[in-house]
Amino acid sequence: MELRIDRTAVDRCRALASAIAAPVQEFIAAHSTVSVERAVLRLFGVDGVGPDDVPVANLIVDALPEAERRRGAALAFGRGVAETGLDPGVLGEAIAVGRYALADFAGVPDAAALGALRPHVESALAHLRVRREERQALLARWPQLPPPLLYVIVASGNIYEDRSAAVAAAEAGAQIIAVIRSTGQSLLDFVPFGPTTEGFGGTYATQANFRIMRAALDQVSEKLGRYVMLTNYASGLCMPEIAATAALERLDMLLNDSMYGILFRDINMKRTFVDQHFSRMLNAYSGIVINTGEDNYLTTADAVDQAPAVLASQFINEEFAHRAGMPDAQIGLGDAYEIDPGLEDGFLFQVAQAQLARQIFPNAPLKYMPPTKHMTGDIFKGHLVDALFNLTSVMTGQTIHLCGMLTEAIHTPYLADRALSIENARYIMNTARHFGDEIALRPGGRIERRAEDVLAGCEALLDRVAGMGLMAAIDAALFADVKRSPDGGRGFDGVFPRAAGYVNPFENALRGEPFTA
Amino acid sequence: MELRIDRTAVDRCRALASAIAAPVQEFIAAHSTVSVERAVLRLFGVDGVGPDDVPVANLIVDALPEAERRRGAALAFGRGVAETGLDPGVLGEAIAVGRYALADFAGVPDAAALGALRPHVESALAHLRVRREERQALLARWPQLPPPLLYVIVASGNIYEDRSAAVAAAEAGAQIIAVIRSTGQSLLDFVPFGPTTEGFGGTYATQANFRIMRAALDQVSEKLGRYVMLTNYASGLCMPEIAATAALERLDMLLNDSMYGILFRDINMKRTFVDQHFSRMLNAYSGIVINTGEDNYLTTADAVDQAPAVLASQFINEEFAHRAGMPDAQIGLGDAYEIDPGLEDGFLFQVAQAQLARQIFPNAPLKYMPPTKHMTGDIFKGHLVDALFNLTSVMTGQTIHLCGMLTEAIHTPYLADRALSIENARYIMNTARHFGDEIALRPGGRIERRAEDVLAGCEALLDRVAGMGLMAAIDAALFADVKRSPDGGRGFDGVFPRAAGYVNPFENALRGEPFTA
Amino acid sequence: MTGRLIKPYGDTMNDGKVQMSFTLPVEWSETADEAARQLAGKMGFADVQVVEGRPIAGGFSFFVLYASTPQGVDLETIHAPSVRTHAMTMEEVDAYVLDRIGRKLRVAGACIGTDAHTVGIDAILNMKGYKGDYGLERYHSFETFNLGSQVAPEDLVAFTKLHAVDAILASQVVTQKGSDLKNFTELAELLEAEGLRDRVVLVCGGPRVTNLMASELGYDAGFGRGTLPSEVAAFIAVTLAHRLREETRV
Amino acid sequence: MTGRLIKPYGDTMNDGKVQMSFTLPVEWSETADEAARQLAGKMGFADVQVVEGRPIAGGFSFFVLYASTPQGVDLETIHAPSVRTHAMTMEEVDAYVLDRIGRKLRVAGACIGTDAHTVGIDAILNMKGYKGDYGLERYHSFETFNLGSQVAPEDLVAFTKLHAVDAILASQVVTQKGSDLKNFTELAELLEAEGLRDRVVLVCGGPRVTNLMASELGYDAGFGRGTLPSEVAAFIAVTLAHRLREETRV
Ligand code: B12
Ligand code: B12
Ligand SMILES: Cc1ncc(COP(=O)(O)O)c(C=O)c1O
Ligand SMILES: Cc1ncc(COP(=O)(O)O)c(C=O)c1O
Repeated sequence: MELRIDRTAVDRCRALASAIAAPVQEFIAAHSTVSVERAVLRLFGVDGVGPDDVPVANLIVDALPEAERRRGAALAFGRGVAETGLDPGVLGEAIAVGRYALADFAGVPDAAALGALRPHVESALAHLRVRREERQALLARWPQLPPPLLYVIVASGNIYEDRSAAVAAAEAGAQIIAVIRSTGQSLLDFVPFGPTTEGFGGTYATQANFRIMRAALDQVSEKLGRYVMLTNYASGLCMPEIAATAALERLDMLLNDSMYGILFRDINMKRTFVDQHFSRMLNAYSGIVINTGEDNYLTTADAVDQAPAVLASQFINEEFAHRAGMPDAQIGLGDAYEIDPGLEDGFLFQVAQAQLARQIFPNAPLKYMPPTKHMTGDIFKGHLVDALFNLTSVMTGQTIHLCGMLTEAIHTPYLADRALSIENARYIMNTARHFGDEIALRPGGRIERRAEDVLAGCEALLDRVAGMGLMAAIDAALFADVKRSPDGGRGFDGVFPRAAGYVNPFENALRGEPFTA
Repeated sequence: MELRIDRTAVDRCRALASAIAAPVQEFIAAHSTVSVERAVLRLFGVDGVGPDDVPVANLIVDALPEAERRRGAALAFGRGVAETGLDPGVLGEAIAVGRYALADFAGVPDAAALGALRPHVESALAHLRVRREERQALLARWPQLPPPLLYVIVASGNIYEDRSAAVAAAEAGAQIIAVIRSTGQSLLDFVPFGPTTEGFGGTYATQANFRIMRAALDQVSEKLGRYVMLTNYASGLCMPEIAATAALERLDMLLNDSMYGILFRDINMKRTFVDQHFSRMLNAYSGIVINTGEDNYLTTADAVDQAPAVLASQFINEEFAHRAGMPDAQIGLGDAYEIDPGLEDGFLFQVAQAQLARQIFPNAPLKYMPPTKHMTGDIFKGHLVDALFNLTSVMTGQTIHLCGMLTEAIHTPYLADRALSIENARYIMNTARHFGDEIALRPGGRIERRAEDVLAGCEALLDRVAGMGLMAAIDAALFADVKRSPDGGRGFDGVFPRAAGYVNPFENALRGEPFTA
Repeated sequence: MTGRLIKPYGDTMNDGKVQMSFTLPVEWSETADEAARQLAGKMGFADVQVVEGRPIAGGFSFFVLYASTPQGVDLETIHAPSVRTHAMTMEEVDAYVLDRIGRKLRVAGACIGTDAHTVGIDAILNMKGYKGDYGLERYHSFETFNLGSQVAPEDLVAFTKLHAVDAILASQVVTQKGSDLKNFTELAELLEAEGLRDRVVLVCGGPRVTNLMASELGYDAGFGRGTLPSEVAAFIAVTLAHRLREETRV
Repeated sequence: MTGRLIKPYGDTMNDGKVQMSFTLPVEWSETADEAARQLAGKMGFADVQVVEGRPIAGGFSFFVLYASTPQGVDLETIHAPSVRTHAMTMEEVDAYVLDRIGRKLRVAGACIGTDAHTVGIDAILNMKGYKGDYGLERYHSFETFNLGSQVAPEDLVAFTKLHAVDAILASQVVTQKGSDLKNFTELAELLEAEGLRDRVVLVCGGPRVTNLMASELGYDAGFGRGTLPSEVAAFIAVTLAHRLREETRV
């Protein structure tokens, strides 16, 4: 199946996306955030919590005087490492219990501080590489089933219950397990600590929880002879830290969108832009596939109207990802099957949209989200809408396939819901395995015309955005009908300009640059 | 959507079907059956039952001496009409209560008998025409929704329960209601009488039941502003009588297959061939669309293997229907969605088969039967298989669409099962309404190759059958792996050769011939 | 007054047929099927048929059953007054308010507690409305305040006081662990404590809300799935007009 | 001996979650939703959620519910011995019969009563078999008689007598109005009356058959959905071999 696409329009869209990203990228280069700095510390091995369960990384960054902070936490922390000769993790613990304060080491020269950090930067990156290679080795040993990769969520709030549910889902055929975060975690300006057994509508994303789940999935992967992937959420106030933590615990994917937090969580846009960049650099290095959140445009507004916005967001996400050094193979652009099931020929529209994305982003592991908004308590009907979603996915060669739940409108999935959902996907994708290969689309027909309209609408939108600038465009509610001002929203106070001599040694290293103050 | 089809192969198949039918047609022309004769009486208005609930038509035909019978019941009965001057219906009643016996009228000359019948033949046919025109007028007044026409069954055993269920189904969106017959009725050599409230796995097909249901459906048709069709089963030992009765009560369709009774009910083949011919002449005249039973090949054997047999049977059914004077628009050829849902690309095979039939029989109102054999107690899975069946149907432009039930493997449909089933079909057919128009099939691809294989297999089968003759072929188990001998099976004793001077005035009239002894 | 007992209907009146599915935390076996059958028996069902039983994961089996319940309900004894009965168009509501009340009504809506599902309350309030039915912002007779998501009940009460709100619209979509009931109750109690309860029309809504549940919680009305803005508008207008008339009488 | 009580599992051990759907013969209204809720309450369920309620026809409404049952079953007390345990291949069965019995076993199968669903019994008997597992006709150790459909129990008994049949396979697919139980019972009683019961291995099968039900009806075994011919073959062989050994001992 192939749409005839106006390739020059696609090129124009890419050029517009680049024009849109360029000024933002300049802003990013000139700023940092508290979460970026905490991520740097975490990469050095700073972990654990201090008094009141405040993570050590937060304690350290919060204690930095403004001027110090603007040069990056690494420098101040490096002074401590140089002076104490401690392993960074141990130094973190010592600071947490009040044995040291970074202020104590103010006298250490920059060069000594950076010199002391150098081996730790290298060993941290070596560790990430090991995790990445481990993944590659396991994937070679336990190959996955061909895509669409079936992805299901677990969300009990209790990591141990989630573990049982995840193992059960893997046995039933799931290839990717997502642990949904507890509601509101994206608005916490810290990453909670330790294994957790209570959450609200989800389970906290913590390093310990990541580890517990990864171990369980490795075990079931071995049993099943196929590698089961693990994913979680980065977007939010702690994008870079989650990216660091996920890399350490060999998560395979992360929800990571350059604008989701802004539009759908009222996180400050500057904060998000800066955070997404560093988090994606880490994702790129650790081989983590990002999943973007275009589906959110569709759950809050009409899915037919919003298709151009989805495509525009995909172009922007792609552009920002490229600018963070991500190869296409790691850019899981999002879309969703959210058109009103009552619309005549709605299925054709969905096929058009999914195929359009497939052809415009041929090397991206597209993430396809299931029907949610129009699901109702009629589980029988819902199961059918999911079936056509499954069919569209296999026809258009989507990569990451979130299995729809027949109980979507009712509760977070029961064990059986997940099993029925996977059964649905497996049945449809097997019985129609090569259907997409066997059909062609009528030139100028309903499907092609719809794809043309979406592409044209996208170009027009990108054009307006480029004209006014991305931040102004968001301020003018050009995306998702949501208006956000550049200095409004959560986490703005955690954004700060980089002073001269700012150092983020990981950023430098990942770019292949030397790091100097 | 269009398959490239080897049209010369299709022509060869039609020629083979004609060669197959020709000798059988000669046999038909030379024979009659008790049911044909009873149908003639019924058309004259003979109705009701005598002692032991034996229908009057049976009483009369059974009482005819062999030699009389061979000249056709009309002649003997016409003598009575001529002699008594009674209306045929009244004469029938009089005979039933023993007031007269046809033997009493032996002296009446043939010409007088036929002369007396002539006005009754005309008025009977006029009556059928009126019913037919009534249907046309109602269809014009209350137009149906576009095909696929959603068809559901009712089968409670009680005509009054069936009536409620039928009205409910019509309100939910059904366009055709079938009242499933009580098990084994096809093996009764008479048509039961009166409204019935007990049946086994179905409700008896009686003229009174037809009338009750037709009245209820006319009422709901008016309410809904769309004509709801009624159908029942002819195939069996009483094909011609059911055809006559259905014509009188304005049924819109009838299950009528030239070989179903032979293969699947062990009815004698000669009986079936003769019966199907006259019944189809009546169906043709009364504007009743026949539905053939190719689906039965698929429920008893592997659906992938049997596809050529299905197509071969469609050609044979078409040929016999043409020979009975049926236009294509009344020939509802059967097929079913019965491929194992676990088969990779099974959906593609189904599409190939359905589209092949669509293109080979472009003017036939194809009847598409739902998955039954592979349905299990997993109603959730079953609902999905039904969904792909619905999709295939709307994609390939099927006409008469039997809605699959998610509880197929469990019980005859509950009220809610029917509602869910119709919801399934309506959803899928609306959301994918023009999908078939928008796609083309890859030349030489899996779908086209499958269609080629089926057509080639069909031609090979027809070739073998033509070579040995249809009766011998059935005797050799060439169809459905079932072996039936020409003189075996039920109802053989009701077949007899036409003597010189045999008269079936309706047959003559329908052929536009004068009738003379 | 009592009427006839209503029982589930499969294909015959009073057959009591019910479809059920559930998971048991046991490996699948014929014993597990039998356990499912006996369990349904213990639930009081007769004619239990386990039509499907199979493993869905290590240690878990899934079952589909059909069975007959001997239970019935008497419809006459059930009181679940519908609140979606005052059918009025936007124009009618506007005219009605002008006529009976003579001023704009102040309506404040919010998604309360930690709930961030604003689509539902937005559907009622936003200009655009829902399924072709305009939202309250478009009515001339209402002044609307959409406070958005995750609004603490006390904040909503403070707002009500400050802006002399006539009608409060509280939404809850998340129902896990009874959070919806908790939040609705808290809101009603706070209003009561502040002496505001009688001054406002208090309305709740959400996909699991029923009018019966709302009245049990002390609300004036509750609106469930599929609610149209005009239904809510009409309810507010009529209820306030009646109250004013009663107050005038007193 | 008793063990722990097993309850349905939604997403947490012992939450008792069950999905249900049914039709009520009433026009849809909020009252009907409430009736559905109360009805589930009367069935003994807690936390009843009517997640869907809608008209499906004049005078009929359909509901989907989720609820918790307080009931549980004790697995230890459930006896549903599986009969599909003697895993043997065709070759092993043939060798076993030759070795232990030393002659061909005569097996007669039929779809009894008015039932004409032969596909199931054919799957067991016909050469071709089922799901790649050959049917009994292909075994060297069996002489098979497939009597086809709609065989009256007395005819099957007469055949058994006449042909010295060792094992009877009776199939019932149609279960409406308990016809299956009636026919199975009649067959068993007739065999008893004719003094043949102890001479044959009496086996029944069909999609709704369970081994437990079969033993309650006095059958040696019952085979349900998905049965493979080799499972039946092994059961017949082993059962007859054991009987012969016991007879020899006596
Ligand atoms: C869209 C959506 C989201 C969006 C919400 C965006 C937004 N701005 O609203 C996002 C992605 C952010 C989201 C997040 C989450 N969601 Co959510 N979400 C949904 C979804 C798919 C659709 C809800 C919806 O918009 N429906 C459409 C509207 C129009 O319908 P409605 O809300 O019923 O409103 C109508 C009526 O109820 C009524 N009404 C509603 N409120 C009011 C108020 C008044 C006063 C009146 C008169 C009427 C009224 O009128 C409306 C029009 O008719 C549902 C699943 C579903 N299909 O229902 C899950 C669902 C509600 N979400 C769920 C969950 C668990 C979450 C999360 C907790 C997941 C997580 N762990 O992150 C978070 C929670 C965030 C939070 N703090 O609340 C669960 C809730 C389970 C439960 N029963 O408790 C659901 C059911 C999905 C599921 N199966 O897991 N979600
Ligand atoms: C095919 C079929 C037919 C065909 C049968 C052709 C034939 N020669 O067998 C035809 C079209 C003729 C037919 C007719 C009817 N059918 Co029918 N039919 C079916 C259907 C679709 C499939 C059955 C089947 O072949 N399954 C495949 C086989 C392999 O599975 P199985 O039978 O379960 O057998 C396996 C096991 O159970 C076991 N087994 C079975 N028997 C035995 C015996 C022994 C000794 C052993 C050891 C094992 C064993 O081994 C087999 C292999 O694993 C079912 C629906 C469904 N999906 O189940 C309806 C179904 C069985 N039919 C039904 C009905 C009502 C009828 C009719 C009464 C309809 C009518 N009014 O005309 C007639 C009745 C005819 C009659 N007198 O019996 C109902 C029965 C409802 C009920 N529970 O009572 C069903 C469930 C459909 C429905 N929902 O309405 N039917
Ligand atoms: C890109 C992205 N990130 C994160 C999330 C989840 O974030 P939160 O924890 O804010 O619900 C989503 C949810 O849809 C998302 O699409
Ligand atoms: C063509 C045809 N006629 C009749 C029937 C029903 O006949 P019976 O009453 O024998 O079950 C069928 C059922 O499948 C059929 O396909």
